[in-house]
Amino acid sequence: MSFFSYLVKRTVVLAATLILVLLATIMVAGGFGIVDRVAESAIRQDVNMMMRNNPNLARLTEAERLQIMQTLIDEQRRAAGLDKPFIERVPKYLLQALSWDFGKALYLRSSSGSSLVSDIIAEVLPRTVLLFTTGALLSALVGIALGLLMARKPLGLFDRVMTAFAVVSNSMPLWWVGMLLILLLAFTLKVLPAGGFVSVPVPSDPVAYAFDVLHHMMLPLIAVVLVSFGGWAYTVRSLLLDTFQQDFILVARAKGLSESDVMYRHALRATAPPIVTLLLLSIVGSMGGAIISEVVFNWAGMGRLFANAVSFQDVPVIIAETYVFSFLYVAVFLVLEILYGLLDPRVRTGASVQG
Amino acid sequence: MIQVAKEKPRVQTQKNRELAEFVSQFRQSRAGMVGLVLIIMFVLLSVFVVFAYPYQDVVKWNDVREWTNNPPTAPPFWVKMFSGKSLPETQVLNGSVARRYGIENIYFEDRVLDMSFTYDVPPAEVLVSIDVSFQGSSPLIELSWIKPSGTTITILRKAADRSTEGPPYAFSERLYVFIDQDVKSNMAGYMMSTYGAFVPVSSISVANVLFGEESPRVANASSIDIEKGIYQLKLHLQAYDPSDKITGFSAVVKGTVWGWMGTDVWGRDLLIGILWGTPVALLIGALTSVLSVGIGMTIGVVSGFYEGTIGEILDRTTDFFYMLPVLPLLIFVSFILRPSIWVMIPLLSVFGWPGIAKTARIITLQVKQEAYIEAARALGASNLWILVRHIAPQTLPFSFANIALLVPGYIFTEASISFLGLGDPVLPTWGKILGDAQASGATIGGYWWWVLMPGMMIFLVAISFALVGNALDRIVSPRLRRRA
Amino acid sequence: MDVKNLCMYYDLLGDRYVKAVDNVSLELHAGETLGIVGESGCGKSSMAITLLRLLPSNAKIMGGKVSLHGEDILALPEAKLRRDVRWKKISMVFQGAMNSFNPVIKVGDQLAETLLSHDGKATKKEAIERARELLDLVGIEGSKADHYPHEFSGGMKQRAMIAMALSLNPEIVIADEPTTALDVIVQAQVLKLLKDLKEERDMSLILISHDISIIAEMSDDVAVMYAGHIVEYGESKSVFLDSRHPYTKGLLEAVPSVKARKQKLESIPGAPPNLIGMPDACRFADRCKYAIERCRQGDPPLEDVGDGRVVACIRSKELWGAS
Amino acid sequence: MSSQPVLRVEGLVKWFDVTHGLMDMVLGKHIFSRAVDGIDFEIETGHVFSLVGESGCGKTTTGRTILRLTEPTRGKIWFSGFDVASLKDGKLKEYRKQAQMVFQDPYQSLNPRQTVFAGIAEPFAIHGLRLSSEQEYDSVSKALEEVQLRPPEEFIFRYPHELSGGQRQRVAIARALVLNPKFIVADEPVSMLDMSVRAGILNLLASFMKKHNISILFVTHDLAVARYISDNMGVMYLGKIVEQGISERIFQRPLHPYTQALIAAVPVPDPRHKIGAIPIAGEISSSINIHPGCRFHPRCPYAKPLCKDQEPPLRELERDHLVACHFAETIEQAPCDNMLRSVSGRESSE
Repeated sequence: MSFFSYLVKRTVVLAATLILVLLATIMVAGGFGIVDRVAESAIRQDVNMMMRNNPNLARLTEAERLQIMQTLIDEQRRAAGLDKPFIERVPKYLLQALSWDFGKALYLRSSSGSSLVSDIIAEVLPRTVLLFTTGALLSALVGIALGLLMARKPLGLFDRVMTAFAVVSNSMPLWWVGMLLILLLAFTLKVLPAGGFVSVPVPSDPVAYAFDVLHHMMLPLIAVVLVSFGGWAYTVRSLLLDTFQQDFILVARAKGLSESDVMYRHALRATAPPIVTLLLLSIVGSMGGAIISEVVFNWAGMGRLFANAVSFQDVPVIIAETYVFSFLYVAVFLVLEILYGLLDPRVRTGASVQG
Repeated sequence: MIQVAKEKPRVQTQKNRELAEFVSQFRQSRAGMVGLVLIIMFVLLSVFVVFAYPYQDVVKWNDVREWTNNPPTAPPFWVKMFSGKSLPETQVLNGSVARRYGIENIYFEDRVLDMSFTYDVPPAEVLVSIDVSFQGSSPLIELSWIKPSGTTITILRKAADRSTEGPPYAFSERLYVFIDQDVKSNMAGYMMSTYGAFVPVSSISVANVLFGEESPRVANASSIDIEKGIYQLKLHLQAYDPSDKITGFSAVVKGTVWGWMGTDVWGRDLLIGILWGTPVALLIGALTSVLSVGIGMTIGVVSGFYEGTIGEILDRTTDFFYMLPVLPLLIFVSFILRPSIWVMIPLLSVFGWPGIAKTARIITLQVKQEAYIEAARALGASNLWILVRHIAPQTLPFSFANIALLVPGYIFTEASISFLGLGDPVLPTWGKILGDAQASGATIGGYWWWVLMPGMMIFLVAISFALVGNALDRIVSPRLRRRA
Repeated sequence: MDVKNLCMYYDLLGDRYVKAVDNVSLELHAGETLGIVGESGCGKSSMAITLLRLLPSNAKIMGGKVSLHGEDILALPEAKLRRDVRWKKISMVFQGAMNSFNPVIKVGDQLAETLLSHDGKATKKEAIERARELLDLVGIEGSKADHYPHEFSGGMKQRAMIAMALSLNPEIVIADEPTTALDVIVQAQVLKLLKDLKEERDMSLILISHDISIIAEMSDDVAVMYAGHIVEYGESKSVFLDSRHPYTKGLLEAVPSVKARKQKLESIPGAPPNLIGMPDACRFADRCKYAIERCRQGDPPLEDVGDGRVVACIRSKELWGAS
Repeated sequence: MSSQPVLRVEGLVKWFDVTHGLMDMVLGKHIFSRAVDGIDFEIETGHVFSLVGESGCGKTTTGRTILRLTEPTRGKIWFSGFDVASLKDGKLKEYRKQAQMVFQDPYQSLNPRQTVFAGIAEPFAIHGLRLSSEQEYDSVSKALEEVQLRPPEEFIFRYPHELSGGQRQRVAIARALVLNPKFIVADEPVSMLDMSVRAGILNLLASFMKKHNISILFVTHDLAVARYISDNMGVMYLGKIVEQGISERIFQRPLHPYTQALIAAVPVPDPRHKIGAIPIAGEISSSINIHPGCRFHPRCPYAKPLCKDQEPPLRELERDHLVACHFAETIEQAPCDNMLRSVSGRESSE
């Protein structure tokens, strides 16, 4: 079945790409010696601490203490494999990353106190997914509805106004709109909390907790939808207008189908594949861009963790997050291929969808 | 009928006819023209800025000490129009005349600074700087504040202790009048002696006492009426050596509003930062998109034209870069390199070109199918000839539209990176200003101008390029999106 | 069906417009085939979509009546036209069969959809069953109903299109260039199918084509169109064997016949006219070898030249006399 | 054959590799579309040889392979004495000066961004003929004059979109002839033009043949056009020639069932002939899994068991009239009923 073989081929290509991306991240990080320098300073710190609170070393002379410290440091460096050149250690890092074992964070901790990077990420990832998937879905729904209306009367007043709004809203960075909304809604009108994921003290009962999170999510959600639904409406409208040029729309009208039948049963269904593609791309795209917005909204997700990791120079967390982002990207591309095949029969039984 | 004489057939007719047609089509789109006008304005602004504020001034932007004279977090002056009250502007007072006199072996010197203050609201801050030089024992200095009504309040009385080695000794004082503890206790003393009203030092508002109408409750009243008129600041020196003297006496009365774009928490004039942000944004936006369109087009066209192994390899590399998560990696690399803008530009375009390459490849594949390509081959044209003479001209107009369409994206990305403080360490950029604003809690603190102005500039530059890009795209792209 | 002085204009940017269908009158009798022949840009396809009022946004009906059994369908409100006339009384087979079917919906469903949208009581199962019968009728085995359009060959798609056109047993089928994209043998099969179905179901057929041979072999009456006008209209035998309009004569002299020995062909000089801002003169004058000054003074009306035939050429009687 | 043939094709084969299944690739099993499966023919100087057949029969591929626009899989292409099939760069470019092509789609065969002048003058630059702009201008005007685009000044600086279909095709012909080729492949040159304009282009090509002694390989699916213009003819089916010879002989006495069916299926501009029953059903099958034996047997009304096993060779039944059918003689004596009605009842001389 050529579609299945096509899928197998695509999965192999995507998996290879993912490993290449991971390799690139590690090389970039390791290549500049940052990883080694940071690891060595961590070791030196541990050894110092160990030496200081070890009573019986106090009596030794300065030179002897230094000598012992050096041996301890060398021992630890060998244990961590730092003595071997970086290139040899890349496979080890690669394998670790592939098995989601990103080692320990240097400074950052998960709310449960664990310093394991994978725990930290596991804690923050759902929050980002929650916010940006809901945001993207909402913008898509609003956008598709408006796009349909615009396509009904092309070049009509509503169409022109919405197109202008689409261009304007596309030219505004999400995080700036977020800052303005905080100023307006949180500072001036005091309607919504200025940021954060949940209020302190954390409500114990789950329903109250859910509502509290929703309450905190309102402001970022409004920002996300405000910035992207215009673009959605314009894209859907253009796709529909292209489909209207096709002959089968004329045939559908000639068959005496009502205008709404023509619109929903034929036009919308024929443009479903590209719309779904755009939806998935927008979800993963927005997550990639979430770093700054989460800082502005103080939304404790992947983005803010990344920003903190950058300011604290917590390299293991940075590498892990970059990898997770790439993993999400590639995973979405794969889901995309499968979905495209299901929605568009020509792909299911015909040639591949790429180019 | 075109009367064409036998002279050299003008090949240029083909070029400028095509150009004239292109320009007339572009002129029809009003939005496109608006965008173009905006861009021209921004370019002129950038040229003006580079000359008006040369590079050394800009370096001062990062040196906070330069801006101490400015009131911190002061909104722009035109806020007065909306607030209905007249708000004080910053005044710098100096040029006092020394009056010297001596009684037996004690030498005195007096200096007075005048200030007219007719606003409805006290200033944000008063900063007095005093410098004295003396030979032996430290002289006594006394700073007093004379209100229009004549009442005199002693703000400070202290001995000028030695702050440098060897005679002559020098003493310097930079007094933040509203927040200095000694001043506060003197104010409490004054309130007790004039009204017998005991006011705890912690709750005293020095501004109210110095500027408010005389009344026992003035010290900590929530709102006060200002005594309008000429105020005086008198510095009295009592020294024990004839050569002792006041070498410097000046004051800055910081207004509550400042300049066109207001100031940030360090008192920096946001106007300079925002103005200087324009050339940086344009430079980065334009150069990066030109670079990435250049790379993208070449790779896209070549991988589309040579469909064999070369095409396959190029296409796979395009896929690889296409699937990289742009922002995280960019931030990661900026974190390591701390790039100046000359490093940032190639860095940004490394992530930008795959999109272009993919579209260019599709266009090339389409053009390749056209019969006139095979006709050229039948005429004996080589691959290179076809690529240069037939494929490239077809894809060229497409690249112009895309150069404009890519600029907004790059400006956002650069702004995001400098928002996190990883951008160009020296040059002020809109992203950095917004980053500082976020870090100093401008959104929660209500410093709306600090957020609105730089963001508005990003928006304006972005939308101008978007408008031009859309207009170009509509002319160039074969399928007109908007049905005529 | 009786079409009287039908006019339909496309308006372009600015105040310019194209008179696509300009004062056309035709009659279609029960059980007969009316052939409409003309070159590209002569307005024959515009005619087809005007009859069913399937006009794009920039097209306007400027005048004329299309009466079906006496009732002017152009005056009908949209909803009534949609429910009672479109596909129920008049259906169409479109030119580009390639994408006349929605690519993401099964062919069977698209056939069934027509029945369901007009006949409220029918269930989905009955509609699908009816769809399979229709496909058998046109020589495609019923199981193909579950396949998608891209799995059909050119010929099969055209047959499926015909099946769809017959789904509500209409009185009239308009076929706009039904076989242009097909090979000669498949074309013959499809035309034969159309002819047989027309006779079995006693339908009337309007066949539109640029290929004069197809029109000759298929139609009872023929209308020759040029630049939005009908220039010659009558029985196909008299129009083809004893044509009385320079354009029809020119066409016949320009078209090679596979059955005829070597003959000298003579093409009509020039190219089809640009329809924007047509002058008030005979539109064929520039290309006509019989053109004289008077031809350029006014648009020649359709005159009766005997044996029920009309011709729009002021010199027709003079050159070829009334029959 | 009186004069020495300008082009002789021997055993020409062109297969396209259409393997796409993952499994096939992995196992190295290649699937081929056998577009041209071994054909031989000659064209004498100053003659038109037309290749006729339904779409997908390989006629266009033959034309493009002869001009080396696609690489032949096997076979020889003799062009005035040397084998063109294996020419390389310099030599190939030289061959390109003498063999040109006219394309089907007038709307696509001219670069929309080039004026008529630039389009016709381009071959000079390609072949490095350093002509001054005056010389270029003169030769382009002369070419336009020859294709009856008079006065040349009115057309020379026009863009393709400003010309009608017929005018564009004339510009394409002018471009093909500007290098004075000896041989032209015309691939369906008139099929996209209006009826009234077609004859003009056909007459133009005919006049060039006589004036410049050019020979033409005329590829078309329209038998009426083929009969009008060609001297010799080959009917192709699924990559093989099934009937070949002098055109008039084939039209008057079609021997192969497929040719008979083709001729019967073509409508005639005469109301007295009504569409008759078509003796063969179905459509041309795919050129990927071709059955052994005679390729036409699945659709042939006269198919016999022998046809399924053995591929009939092309044999000469009468002088200059070959046919690839085991039972050509018997068919002529006892054509099946509907074939009779559709073929013989048609002879009419106008």
